[in-house]
Amino acid sequence: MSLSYYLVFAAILFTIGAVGVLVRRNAIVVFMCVELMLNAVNLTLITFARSTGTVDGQIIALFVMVVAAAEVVVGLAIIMSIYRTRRSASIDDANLLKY
Amino acid sequence: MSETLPADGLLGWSWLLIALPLAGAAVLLLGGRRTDRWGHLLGAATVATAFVLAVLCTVQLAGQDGAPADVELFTFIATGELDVTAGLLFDPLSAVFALLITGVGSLIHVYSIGYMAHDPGRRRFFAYLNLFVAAMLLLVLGNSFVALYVGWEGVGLASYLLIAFWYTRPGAATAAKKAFIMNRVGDVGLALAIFIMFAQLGTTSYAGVFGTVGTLAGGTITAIGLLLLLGACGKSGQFPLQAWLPDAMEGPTPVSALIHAATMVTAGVYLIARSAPIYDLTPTARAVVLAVGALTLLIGAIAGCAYDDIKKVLAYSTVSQIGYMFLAVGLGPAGYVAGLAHLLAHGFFKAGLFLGAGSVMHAMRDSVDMRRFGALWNKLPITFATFGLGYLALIGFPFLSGYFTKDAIIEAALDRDDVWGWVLGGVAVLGAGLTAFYMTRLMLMTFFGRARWEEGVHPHEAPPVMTAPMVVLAVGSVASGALLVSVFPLSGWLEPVFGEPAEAEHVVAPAVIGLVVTLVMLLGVLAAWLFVGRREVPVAAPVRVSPVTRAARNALYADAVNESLFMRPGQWLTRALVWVDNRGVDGAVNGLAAGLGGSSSRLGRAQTGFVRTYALGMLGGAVVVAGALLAVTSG
Amino acid sequence: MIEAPDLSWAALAPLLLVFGAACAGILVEAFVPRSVRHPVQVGLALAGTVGALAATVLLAGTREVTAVGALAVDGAALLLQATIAGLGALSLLLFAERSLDPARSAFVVSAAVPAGSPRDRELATVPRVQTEVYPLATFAIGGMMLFVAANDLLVMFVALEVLSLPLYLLSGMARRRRLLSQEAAVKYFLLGAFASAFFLYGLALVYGAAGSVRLSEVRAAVGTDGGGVLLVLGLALLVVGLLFKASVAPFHTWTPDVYQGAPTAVTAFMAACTKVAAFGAILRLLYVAFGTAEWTWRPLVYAAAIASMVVGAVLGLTQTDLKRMLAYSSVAHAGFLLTGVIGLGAAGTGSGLAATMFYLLAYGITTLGAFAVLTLVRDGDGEASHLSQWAGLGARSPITAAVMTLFLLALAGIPLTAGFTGKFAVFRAAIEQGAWPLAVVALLASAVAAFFYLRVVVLMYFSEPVADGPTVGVPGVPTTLVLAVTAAATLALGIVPGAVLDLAGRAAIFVG
Amino acid sequence: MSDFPWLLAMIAVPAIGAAVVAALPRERALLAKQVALGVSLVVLLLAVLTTLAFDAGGPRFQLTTSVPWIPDFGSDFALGVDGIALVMVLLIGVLVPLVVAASWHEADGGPRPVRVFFAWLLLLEAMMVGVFVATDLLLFYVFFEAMLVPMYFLIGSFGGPRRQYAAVKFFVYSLVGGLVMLASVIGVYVVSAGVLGEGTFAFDTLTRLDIDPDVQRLLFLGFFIAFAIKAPLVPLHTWLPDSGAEAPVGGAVLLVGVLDKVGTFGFIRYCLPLFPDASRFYAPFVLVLAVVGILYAALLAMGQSDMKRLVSYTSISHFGFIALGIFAFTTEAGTGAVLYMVNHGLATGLLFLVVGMLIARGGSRRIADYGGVAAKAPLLAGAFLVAGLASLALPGTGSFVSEFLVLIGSFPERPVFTVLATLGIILAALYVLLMYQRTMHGPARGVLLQEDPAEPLPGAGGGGATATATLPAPQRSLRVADLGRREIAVVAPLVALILVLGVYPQPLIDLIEPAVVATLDDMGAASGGTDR
Repeated sequence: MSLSYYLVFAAILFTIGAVGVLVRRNAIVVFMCVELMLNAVNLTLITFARSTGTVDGQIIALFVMVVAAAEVVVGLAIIMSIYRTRRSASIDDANLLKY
Repeated sequence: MSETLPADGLLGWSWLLIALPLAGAAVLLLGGRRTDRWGHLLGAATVATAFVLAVLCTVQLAGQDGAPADVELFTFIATGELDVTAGLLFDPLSAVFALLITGVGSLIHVYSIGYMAHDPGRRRFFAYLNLFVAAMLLLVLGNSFVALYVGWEGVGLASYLLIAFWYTRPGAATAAKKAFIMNRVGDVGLALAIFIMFAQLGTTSYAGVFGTVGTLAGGTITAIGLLLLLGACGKSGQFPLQAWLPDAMEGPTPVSALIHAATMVTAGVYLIARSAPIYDLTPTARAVVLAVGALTLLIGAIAGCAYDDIKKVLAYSTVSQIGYMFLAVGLGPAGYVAGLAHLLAHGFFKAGLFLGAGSVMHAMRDSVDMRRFGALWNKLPITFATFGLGYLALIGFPFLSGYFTKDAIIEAALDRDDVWGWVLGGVAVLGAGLTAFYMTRLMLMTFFGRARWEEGVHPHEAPPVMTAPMVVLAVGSVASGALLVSVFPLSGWLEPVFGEPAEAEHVVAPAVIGLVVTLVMLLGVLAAWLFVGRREVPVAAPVRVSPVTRAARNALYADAVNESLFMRPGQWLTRALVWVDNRGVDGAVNGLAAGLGGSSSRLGRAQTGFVRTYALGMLGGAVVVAGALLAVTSG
Repeated sequence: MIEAPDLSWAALAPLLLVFGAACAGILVEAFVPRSVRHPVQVGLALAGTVGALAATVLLAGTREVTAVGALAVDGAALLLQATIAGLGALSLLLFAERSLDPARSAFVVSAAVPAGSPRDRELATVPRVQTEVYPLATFAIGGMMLFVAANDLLVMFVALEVLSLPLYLLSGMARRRRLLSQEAAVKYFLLGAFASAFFLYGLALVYGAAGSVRLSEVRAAVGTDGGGVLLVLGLALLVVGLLFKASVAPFHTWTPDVYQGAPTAVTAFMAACTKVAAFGAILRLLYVAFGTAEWTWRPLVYAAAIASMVVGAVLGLTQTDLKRMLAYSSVAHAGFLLTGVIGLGAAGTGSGLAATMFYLLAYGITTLGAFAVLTLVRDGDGEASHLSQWAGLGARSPITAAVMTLFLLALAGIPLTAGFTGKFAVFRAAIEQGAWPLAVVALLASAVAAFFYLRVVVLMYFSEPVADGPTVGVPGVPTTLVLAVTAAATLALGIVPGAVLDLAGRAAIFVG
Repeated sequence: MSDFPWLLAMIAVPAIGAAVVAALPRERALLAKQVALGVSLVVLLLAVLTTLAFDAGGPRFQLTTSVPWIPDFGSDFALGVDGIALVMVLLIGVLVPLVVAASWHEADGGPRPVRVFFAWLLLLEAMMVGVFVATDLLLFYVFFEAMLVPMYFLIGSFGGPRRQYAAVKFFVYSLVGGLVMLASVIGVYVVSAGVLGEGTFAFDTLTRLDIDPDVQRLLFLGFFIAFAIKAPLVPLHTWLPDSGAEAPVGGAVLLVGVLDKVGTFGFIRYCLPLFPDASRFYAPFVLVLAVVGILYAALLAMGQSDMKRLVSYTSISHFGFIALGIFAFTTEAGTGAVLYMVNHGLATGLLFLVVGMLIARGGSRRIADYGGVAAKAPLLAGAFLVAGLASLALPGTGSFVSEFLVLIGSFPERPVFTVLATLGIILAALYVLLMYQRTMHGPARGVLLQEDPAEPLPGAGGGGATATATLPAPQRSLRVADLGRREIAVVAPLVALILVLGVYPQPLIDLIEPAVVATLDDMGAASGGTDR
């Protein structure tokens, strides 16, 4: 079975993530959608590692996970702080800065 | 035109003619109040000295039997092919004018000492008067058209300053402006003529231009001639630019006498006479000169019949008389001398008349309304006598100056021996009749009849410092004609300039002409006596008058025409343009700025502050970028 | 059995110094008593950055690819690293300013405390300072320096994150107007993560097409024909990620909000250093990896440049907040920088690289200075950044106004300031490459932009002072130092730029 | 003598002077004024000495100094003067001290420190000298743009009520032009790099490369637009009336008298020799703008009710004459145009100064607020008249010579345009005499009848406002006093110069002509005026 399925699947995941970012209000969920996009990339990387027969892809995937973890830490910290202030995780409420 | 000699002897100093009055003006203007006490004396002295010098120069000129002297002074403008040297040309023609200007000028300076005695601005007055004399001498002595142009506008300035001498009177200020503007219109013509000369001949000096003008195409020469004529009309108050001259009477009377009767207004005649070599080559331009002269002659005479303002009447008389001179010089070689003779004679009697009018006003508390004069002949005997002689000279009373010079012109006109000759001659004769009419009317209203003075007016004769010049001028008006025509013939003197006077066989015998003209003149006098002298002169001008009179009173609607044709449209245009500039041109600029601001705030709306909007924008951007790249690479 | 990669430690010295300082900073947080923490942290961070600066100077002329080809240490990388280190050090000085804010620091004591809560209100006044910002900033600086030297998409990605994550946090740490600060942090974080996802996906596609993420090998795969859909798509997504960091329209939307919300010192840091890093990466990516097929992306950059200049200039016109206005100005300048990028000929020839690097330096210095002036003008609630508050400043404190005017004129590109030299350089490069229409648009855009810089000057000098105007704080040593250096440099680069231009010219080399 | 760096000195002295003045303590206002006056007089002296050191018969550019400036751009700090630049420098040298003296009380009592005004004035002088003596295109451009800043602050800080609007308009307008020009400057550089291999900004070198005509047309436009904005040609002129009206009188004098001349200077120094083909190609178009400008601006001048706006419009009309002379491509017209720049500087300078003095007395810029002033202040009226007559180019004033040269030189090449332009002299007489009559002649009106001078008039101009504020109490009481000693000292030299140049202009012509001939040779035009 062809690898392109994986690529297409990954692309679909990525798109879902992207759309999620656009449509969801809850900061946490939005952030999870970003994570989904990252993981779609991981899948792509693994697939390509397979197809090109190199290990770089898998190594990169590992890097990505580490970075993603770091991102989660930072991200949640920020989101928490604003949540505690505003008592709401809706990113649409954070709308003081505009125009 | 005979070859010029290097100026030696006194002629080498002829630049002093201009320098002296100029220095006088400078001293008086810069000296300020310190010079108030003796300023007028200095002013008169400089001009008198200039006169003496002019006489001496003329004598020397006569000594070298009229061979013109060229006085190179310094390089004025020299660049590229243009080379204008500031220099003077002292030849019989300019000599005549120099004598007239300085002679009449010094008389009028003397007169003014008395006339302006009580005016706080007397020093300023003499400064301006000196300035005028200097400019006028430059005009007639310059050796190139550029020098002439400089003097030309110089006298314009002096005239402006003197007309507006009593500048607190709105009338005077406006009249001065009007005079300057209408002169400028003429100056444009003069300037363009000079441009053509340079473009075609590469020079602007008299010698250069007259030497080579023959090589030009007829059309070009005609163009030059017509443009020069435009200039002449502006300066000499000829149709269509005559309207400023009567208004110029707002100036002090000596000014009217010197500038607006004797000298400046005749500059146009000088220009045409000076440019004889050009006009000789272009019959067309000459024809136009004739037409202008004839037309103005009538306009002036007709308007002169209707005014009650003594100075205005004299002014229109001047317009009309200069019309005679134009007519004369328009006739070409045959008429130059006649025209100039009339110019000189006119210089004497018209100046005299104005000074007389001044003395009358002096007596009548500066009133100029002839309807409030009358019966002054025994109150102002000297004025009456001198004025009377001037009057007789002007209307061409036999064997006084006007008689000779005017007849000469009519002769010359008839000598053309064609239908136009008869027309012009007829017009001239008719003019003579009208002249007689309005001048007689003036005499009657001023000196005879019942005294119609405003109460509290006690006429008294002017002081000798004023009457003396009047006497001299009166003598001149009586004698000059005979002198110039027979005793000391002008034609001979001007021969170096205009060449041998062609000995034309007369179509009509001069005696006959003299007789006819005299008869017509007597008719005019008679008419005047019938209309004015016989009956009582109403103190207020009658309102219900014939259309002819009304037209004459409005100087044939010259001002109305100017206003409706130029002034009002100009004002509308200006107002319209101001609007265009603010709303249109500037509006476009500000509009652009406003547009940017507007689009800025509109674009700013896109910056909603919602993360998800931004993300959408980024996604859209990403799609576009990817799409674009794919498009570029695939196609 | 894995053999250890060969590392040329010398070439890595700048990076090692900075990262070392950063890690040490964390230890300091843990072990050094609070009383002395601040000076130690500041000293440490400055030592790291200034040391890095010195190291790059010593390394000048090096041209090598090291760390198994992951890093390219060449003229461009060193010059940009030096720029980043220098500007970073100046920004750290702004961080360290203690005499302007009555509470001795512009940073919140404890970001965890909810804004507006009683505890927060009590903390807002205590003169405790919070020192985590220094290691964070140092990490960001390290990430940026790594970013411009990355010869490998993976390293580039890691560097991107290393420089971004601390910035996300820093922008949320304002002591005053915390709500704005937090909002800025959230927006920056979410959008940044979103953008890096794009970058990463692009990386994956490139890897799939080229079989490697090493720029040299990518170049080989690209060839001159663009090398197929995958590579092109990959390039597109990578570029998106980078343009986001460089705040190029249409990926600029975060910039105004974050610049306005973040603590001014942090904004200055972002505006100056992030730009440099992002453009360093863009240049390297486009010319080392995709330089052989420049025809593919040139139109794109062309369009992006115009969009940025127009959006930045036009939107800047109606801004009423100085920080926001400077944000749009930074968008516009991103456009001008892209003009310089266009100015690079095929495979990095031409004066474009040097011009762009010079412009980065000039812009960094100028904008840093401008933001530094901003920190001086304060009212009860932190910086008085609203335009109306600046009315008549010229009368009240002429020096401040004069310095600000200098920076504004430089940003507007008036001759005898660094801004003009930079503009001239990039436009020359662009026109040399035949892109004169772009140059003309750029010039008109800068004319429009000049209009809003002038508005500030007009306010400061030509309008009468407002009644309850802001106070102009007396800056402490650090800010004074920053202002002096930036002002002097702005003038020097305008009047006698010869030496620096020459340096940039010699440094304009890519290896790898 | 000529190895002394005269030109550099003329830039450095005022620049340093500006720094010194700016550094003086606020309360030493009088000292600031004295220093400024001294410095400007030193510059005048330098300018005169430079003229003596200049050999009219010698090579085109003299007293040259050149040091490498930005090697990377191929640009040198190269200075040098030809006759054209020299007369402009002389003009600057003459005008600035007079402006300083005339503006003695300009900034007194105002909200802004006096020293700032004079510091900007001196800095402006340095920039203006630089712009004329630069022989390196980039250096010229740098001065060209930098020059805006001092003028911007002079207008904005010390101007009339609408000064903010005027200042920004002035700056942005000029900046747009300048930036468009920058594109062309770089374009020229790139072209030169293409031809010579090594790009350069050296004027001499640039004039020698022959650029492809199509490229020329593009590059020409860049330069032309910038210069056409500077020396306002219709329709790019609308900034000048605002700036001229709102600027402090001294600033207005330098703005119209010198700063705008950079535009016409640019035409003849850069447009013609660098882009000969394009110049010829666009000449008809430029001449149309010039002639339209002459008539259009003159008519507008008549329609103005604000004296300073009126004078600004007259200048726009005069700039039309200058452009006409330059784009007629004849020695006579070109020389006349350059001479015109000088004479217009003196004449309009005087006009602005006198109008300023009148406004300082009346406190209003509106013509309608005056009338019959001549009776109260004969000297003022006299100076006003001289200025006006010079502005309408009456023979005897310098303006006549230049206007005459421009017209007579243009006529052989462009008769139609010249005839139309000549009509302008009628309009000139109209707008000058109308203003003179309304303000000076007639019965006392407006401010002369004002009982209490303290209370400001309706529509009182800022220049006037500050000035009336500055008049010491005794002077105030009689509102329209005649010229004081200081004012006479300002007016007299200008009047003298105008008259002298009207009678004996040849020395200046001898300075200017060689440079003009060289320019026309550079563009291979018929330098002989007419080809008969």
